[in-house]
Amino acid sequence: MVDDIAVQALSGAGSGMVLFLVASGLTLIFGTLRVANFAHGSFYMLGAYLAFSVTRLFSGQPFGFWLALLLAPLAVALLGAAIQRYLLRRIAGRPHQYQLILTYAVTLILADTVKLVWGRDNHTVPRPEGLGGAIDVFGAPFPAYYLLPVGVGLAAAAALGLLLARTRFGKVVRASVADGEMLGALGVDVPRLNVRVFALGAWLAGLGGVLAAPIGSISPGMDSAIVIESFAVVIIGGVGSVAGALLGALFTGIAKSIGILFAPKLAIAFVFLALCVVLVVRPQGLLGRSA
Amino acid sequence: MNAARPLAWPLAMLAATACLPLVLGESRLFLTIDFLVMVLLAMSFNLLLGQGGLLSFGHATWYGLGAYAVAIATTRLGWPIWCGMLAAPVVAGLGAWLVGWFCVRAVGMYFAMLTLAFGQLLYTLVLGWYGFTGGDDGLPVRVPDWMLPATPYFYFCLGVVAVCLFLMWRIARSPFGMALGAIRENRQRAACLGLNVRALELRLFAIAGAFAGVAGALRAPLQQMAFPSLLHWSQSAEPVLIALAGGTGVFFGPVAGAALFVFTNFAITSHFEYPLMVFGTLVLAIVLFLPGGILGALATWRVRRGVKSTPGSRVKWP
Amino acid sequence: MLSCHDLNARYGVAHVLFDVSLELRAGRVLSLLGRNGAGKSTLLKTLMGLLPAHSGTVAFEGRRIDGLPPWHVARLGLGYVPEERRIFVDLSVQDNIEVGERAGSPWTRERLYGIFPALREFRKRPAGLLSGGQQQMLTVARTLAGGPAVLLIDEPTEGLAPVMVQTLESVMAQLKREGQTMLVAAQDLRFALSIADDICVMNLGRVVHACSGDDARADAARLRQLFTL
Amino acid sequence: MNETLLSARGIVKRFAGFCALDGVDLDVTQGAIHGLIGPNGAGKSTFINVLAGQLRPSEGQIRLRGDSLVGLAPHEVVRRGVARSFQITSIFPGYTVYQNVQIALMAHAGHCGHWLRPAAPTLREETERLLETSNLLPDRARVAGELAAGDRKRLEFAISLASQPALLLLDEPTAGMSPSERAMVTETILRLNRELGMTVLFTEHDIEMVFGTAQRVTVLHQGRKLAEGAPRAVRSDARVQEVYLGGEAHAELP
Amino acid sequence: QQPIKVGLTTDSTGVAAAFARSQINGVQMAIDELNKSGGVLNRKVELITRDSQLKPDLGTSHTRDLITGEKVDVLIGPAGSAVGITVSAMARQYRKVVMMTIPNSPRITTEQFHSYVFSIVPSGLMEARAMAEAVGPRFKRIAFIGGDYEAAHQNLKFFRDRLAKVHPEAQIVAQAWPKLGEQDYSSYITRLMSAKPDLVYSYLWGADLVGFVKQAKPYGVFDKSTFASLTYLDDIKALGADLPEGVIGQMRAPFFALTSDKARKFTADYRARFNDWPTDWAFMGYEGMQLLAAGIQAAGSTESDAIVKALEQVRYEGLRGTISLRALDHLGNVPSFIGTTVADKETPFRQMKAVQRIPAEAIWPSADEVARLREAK
Ligand SMILES: Nc1ncnc2c1ncn2[C@@H]1O[C@H](COP(=O)(O)OP(=O)(O)OP(=O)(O)O)[C@@H](O)[C@H]1O
Ligand SMILES: Nc1ncnc2c1ncn2[C@@H]1O[C@H](COP(=O)(O)OP(=O)(O)OP(=O)(O)O)[C@@H](O)[C@H]1O
Ligand SMILES: [Mg+2]
Ligand SMILES: [Mg+2]
Repeated sequence: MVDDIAVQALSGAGSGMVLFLVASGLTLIFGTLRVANFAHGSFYMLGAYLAFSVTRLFSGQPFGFWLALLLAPLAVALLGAAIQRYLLRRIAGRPHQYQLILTYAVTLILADTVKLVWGRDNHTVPRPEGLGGAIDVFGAPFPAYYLLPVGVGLAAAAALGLLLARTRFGKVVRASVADGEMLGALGVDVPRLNVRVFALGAWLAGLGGVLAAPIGSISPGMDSAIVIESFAVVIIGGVGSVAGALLGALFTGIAKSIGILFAPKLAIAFVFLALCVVLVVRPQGLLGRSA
Repeated sequence: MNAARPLAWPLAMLAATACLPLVLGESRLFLTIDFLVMVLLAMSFNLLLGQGGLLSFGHATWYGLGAYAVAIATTRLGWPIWCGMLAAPVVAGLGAWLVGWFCVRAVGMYFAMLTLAFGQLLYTLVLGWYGFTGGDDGLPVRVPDWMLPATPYFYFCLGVVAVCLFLMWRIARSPFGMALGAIRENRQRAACLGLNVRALELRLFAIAGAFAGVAGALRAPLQQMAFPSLLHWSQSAEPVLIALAGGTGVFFGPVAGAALFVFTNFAITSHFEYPLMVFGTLVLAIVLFLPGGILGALATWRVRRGVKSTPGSRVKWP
Repeated sequence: MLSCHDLNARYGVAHVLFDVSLELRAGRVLSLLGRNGAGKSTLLKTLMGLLPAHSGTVAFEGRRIDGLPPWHVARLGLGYVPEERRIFVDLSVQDNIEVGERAGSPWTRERLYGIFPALREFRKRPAGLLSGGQQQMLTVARTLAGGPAVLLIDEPTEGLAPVMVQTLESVMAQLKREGQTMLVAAQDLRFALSIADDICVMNLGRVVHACSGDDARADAARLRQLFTL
Repeated sequence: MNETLLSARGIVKRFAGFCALDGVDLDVTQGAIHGLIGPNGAGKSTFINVLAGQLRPSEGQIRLRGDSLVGLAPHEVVRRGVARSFQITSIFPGYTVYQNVQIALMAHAGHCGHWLRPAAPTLREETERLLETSNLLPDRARVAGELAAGDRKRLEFAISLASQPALLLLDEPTAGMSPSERAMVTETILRLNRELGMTVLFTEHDIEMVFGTAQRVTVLHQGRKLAEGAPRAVRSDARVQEVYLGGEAHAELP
Repeated sequence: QQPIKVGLTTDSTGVAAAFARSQINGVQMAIDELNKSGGVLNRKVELITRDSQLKPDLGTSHTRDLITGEKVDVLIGPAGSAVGITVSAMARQYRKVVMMTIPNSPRITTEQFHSYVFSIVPSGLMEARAMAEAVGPRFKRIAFIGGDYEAAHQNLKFFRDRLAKVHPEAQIVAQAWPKLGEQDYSSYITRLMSAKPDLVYSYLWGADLVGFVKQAKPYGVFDKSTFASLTYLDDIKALGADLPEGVIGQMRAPFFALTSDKARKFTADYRARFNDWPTDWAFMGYEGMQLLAAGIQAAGSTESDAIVKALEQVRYEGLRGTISLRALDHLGNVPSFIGTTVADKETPFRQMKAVQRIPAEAIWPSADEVARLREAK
């Protein structure tokens, strides 16, 4: 039983990490630009679809997936930058619900674009060579591939944390959370900063998408499922807190997979249950600051 | 102040709508009923957002509960449909009151996500309780014969929606509505005036939930079924979209939004192979080019021409 | 050095500045006086580009800067200390200053801490937790850190304890001695007079009186009268 | 007249390891105008926040006419007769000046539960009277968020008065005002105190205003009470001069 | 002469989008063939499609508009089951014949049956029994995984009932109910495998099945046990070589196993026209349309009650064999196909060998059962 729990926890951590990558980008955009970016799920989906195209283009080549890992998030980041620059910037001063609606509209458009380009069928991306099999954990098989998202996720968490806490870029980003206009009056090109932050957030979502691609299937509906879960994770962790997103993603991932052992009926709504419990006890999220 | 004046336009619209059965065919009339139901749902949502500054992502929960109240009353309990219709706002309002008790403890996006989460939990419950709710295959609604043809049901809906809208209008202009506006504007200050912020918000949440329940009750006989999808978060996104497209700062804004949503979405899904792309582009255009929504843009335009604006209509992100 | 000509500004439909012209010469301190709602803050915001000029021009060192975004204006050498304390609440005091820093500024962090010892003491604390007066000091320090050629200060002494007012006054006096060009909006007549090379009085969005500091000091009674208009 | 209206005992407020208030005792006498001064960061606003229920004290007891206020929510504190204004002006920016005052009056009169009766005619006379007393009548139709800083402050003051509090807490009521307005606010405070017997506890950095208005002055420093007494005595206190007044400039008597 | 209008409300948006696409293709092919051979009752046939986006309320509006606005003569079914039920309700209200070609909720032909609804899809009940017949006798420890929705729960119930008859010693040793659209199955897989099953039986499809199969591989699901599942062609195609050989698959109309001339011709035509392999949905859409046409032809009019009478009599030589619709519940006597996956050089995806054709008569509900199910509501 204890072994079961350990293995479940480990696989929960694996999927939690993909969720974390997406949620960290979301929390960054949300916390910094105050944009509840609904299109974040679409970025994730695009990352996955682009990974599909790149690996297919180089099918048979061992480096196909790794190339996708490099290129697809960059492409998604560019798209994010364009959306920020040409759409969101135009409505910057308006109540934030409008930004939510705008990104929702982008989601709709991207959803059909994906169907137009890649069709309505499901697709799959093969796992990269060497990571297709299983490794032995506590005497039970564990998919080797999961080590990749876990590793990348932890690295991204550490890098983001350092970036925000230590670098000037990070400090400027946090300053713009408090008062973007004032930051501009201090000589910081805030519009450009916003584009960069948005692109970084989109890049993380794209990365999550690429890493998720070999796990399951790539399908037109994969955007909305992840975006709601990531919003939940962001809120559980506390808006704007990368560490909170990590905690929230791992918490929901692990709790869900262990929960399946004991209360399988609840698994379907586990993220929401966790959200309710956390917010009722701590209305500002696990690591959020109270208003 | 003449109370009739601000209602002149809405009354004229109401009268015009009442004449529609004379000119519209059955199909269009049904579509107009869809529109009326959406108006009620979106208006009840905007009571929360426009008046109280409460952005709920789970508003469809109460809509769905209203529909299920009718379905359960008629199918499971064998009651006549009007009992179900009367029960709907009570059930939805009570549900909203219970859930709201937890939700009003959080603010802003936290509140929004909490409503979404509770909504999804109730959705899961409805989805999973096959024996009682029929699960994802839905629960039939026993509809009396007079409700089936378009015209009588249209007038029934028009009457109910008009009464509800009038009540909402009164609420928005009451001291209660004004207090909620004050909370929306400045929560901390409102508390320091002696307003019990949470209690007032909770009351508004329950009232809005009850109105959404009425909308759900009107919806159920239309498709003769209640479905879990009525409670799903994607259904909750619709009133948000409608209210914002129409203009949250204007009391009747959601009416314009609902017209856009129901009629154009119907047309788009009838004629385009990639409807989401068309609809998304349309929404994008509205957001970019009509700040404040359709009616909001109209109001701004009138201000530009020197007509006085209504104060207190600005909506702040909570 | 910095001048504006026939400047008009509006908030939405409300017309607030009417044909304001003034000139600030290098190395001098201009005190902008005026009662509540006279438009002092609005003028500073318009100069800074935070509020678009409706008509009229703003020029800095011979170059037109109206229409430029605030960050661009700031990089050209205008520093702005706002009326409300708009510190970055989540950042530590030190990080607030760091965000304002720009290469080539004569104001090192040490030098700033020397003037505002309280900031040194709390440099690790999130700035949002400072008291009002501490925050006010931080805003001045943060703007100075960018080494602006012209400093626009909006009511610097508001909400400060007398000791702090004295400190701030001596800082500004020191800045003045070092040749810092400044535009100071103030309601505090005594303070404004003590520091000004030039005086400009605003009322209802218009410049109603302009004179040199010496004239004003000589005829303080007239100024007082204008001021309570 | 000498009865104690509010008594705070041993108030301690700690923020994550930092002690903003460190055992403050304060009595406010019924009918008094009580000034609270101290250097920036002394804990004045924190103290006001604790009294008004915005913050919960880490330790200590607050009694209003003997009833404990500790643990009450802000709206409950107001209902017991303690109103406040904020250091950073806090009004309803989207409402007109008239509506700002009206909602404050309605909140006090308990009308805010009525949800089907029109608000517009409610308490019209009272609203206009209060606008009149605060000199806001000419601005009544303006949207409050568009007022200049000083006018906003005045509006905030009017809002605080709406509940006819037994004890009014004012956090820097005249900051950012021109001398004439400052005089007006001072005058209003004195009149309220004189005519209605309203008790006022206020913080302020304008020395003339403090020593000209207050009947009793308490000086806070680093979260502790440094001095307390009649204005004249406090003003000549050497420690107060050192940490707050700074040098000789302000110490001379008027 | 007025054309005969056929209304198709389907779900081109959402998880069933791919199904809807091939359904439309299949229906359209039938219509084109009919029109080429002179139409029905000498009238052209015209198709009007609508997208209900998998939303029952939108489906209702569209169906209602098709009937009252476009004045269609007959309806052909949607994709999703929930929308199917509302479409059926509209058909009842307006007395229009509707042919279901994708939704297979047993409710459509039992509880919510009315005389205007027809179905040529093996119902959920039939498929569950077919699976029990085919695999039941060979396995003892069976682990079940299905999406957490009613069809899957019903499937397990019906499967169990039949299993008890064909192999009383067999037992369901573990169950897992991931939500529809679940991305991550690892926790469910470890849970299933810890019960040491010799058969893992899934009622997953679409993206869910694809995700499950990919994730199940490293856990040795296909080595340590046999895997049986619904395997729609869409999913077989998506999985490609990721679908192991030796999986027991259940299909509704596998083109590689339908070898009659008619079926081969359909496959060839479809490939030529759409550059794709015809899925189960294309077959059934085609047959559904042909059946409707046959009904109208036999009735000699587009009057609904006449069509109903005619359809109850029609014997249509279809792609899956001869189809007739029994009067009892208007269910077509359509078989279920169960085979084992193998690699095939002809296609980039798996095909199936030894495909068993389980006839409707062996698995559909008896008149008694239907009566009982209708009572149960
Ligand atoms: N955001 C705004 N929207 C509309 N009008 C505004 C806004 N801010 C200020 N005003 C108006 O502009 C005028 C000038 O205001 P401003 O703040 O510039 O005055 P000020 O001289 O700085 O006064 P104070 O000394 O009180 O700060 C005032 O009449 C005020 O009502
Ligand atoms: N929420 C908080 N968390 C941590 N520290 C706080 C918090 N609020 C205030 N402080 C600290 O408590 C001390 C007292 O602050 P307070 O605002 O009460 O000062 P004040 O006397 O009102 O000063 P001023 O005259 O400048 O307004 C300050 O050092 C401040 O940094
Ligand atoms: Mg000002
Ligand atoms: Mg203070």
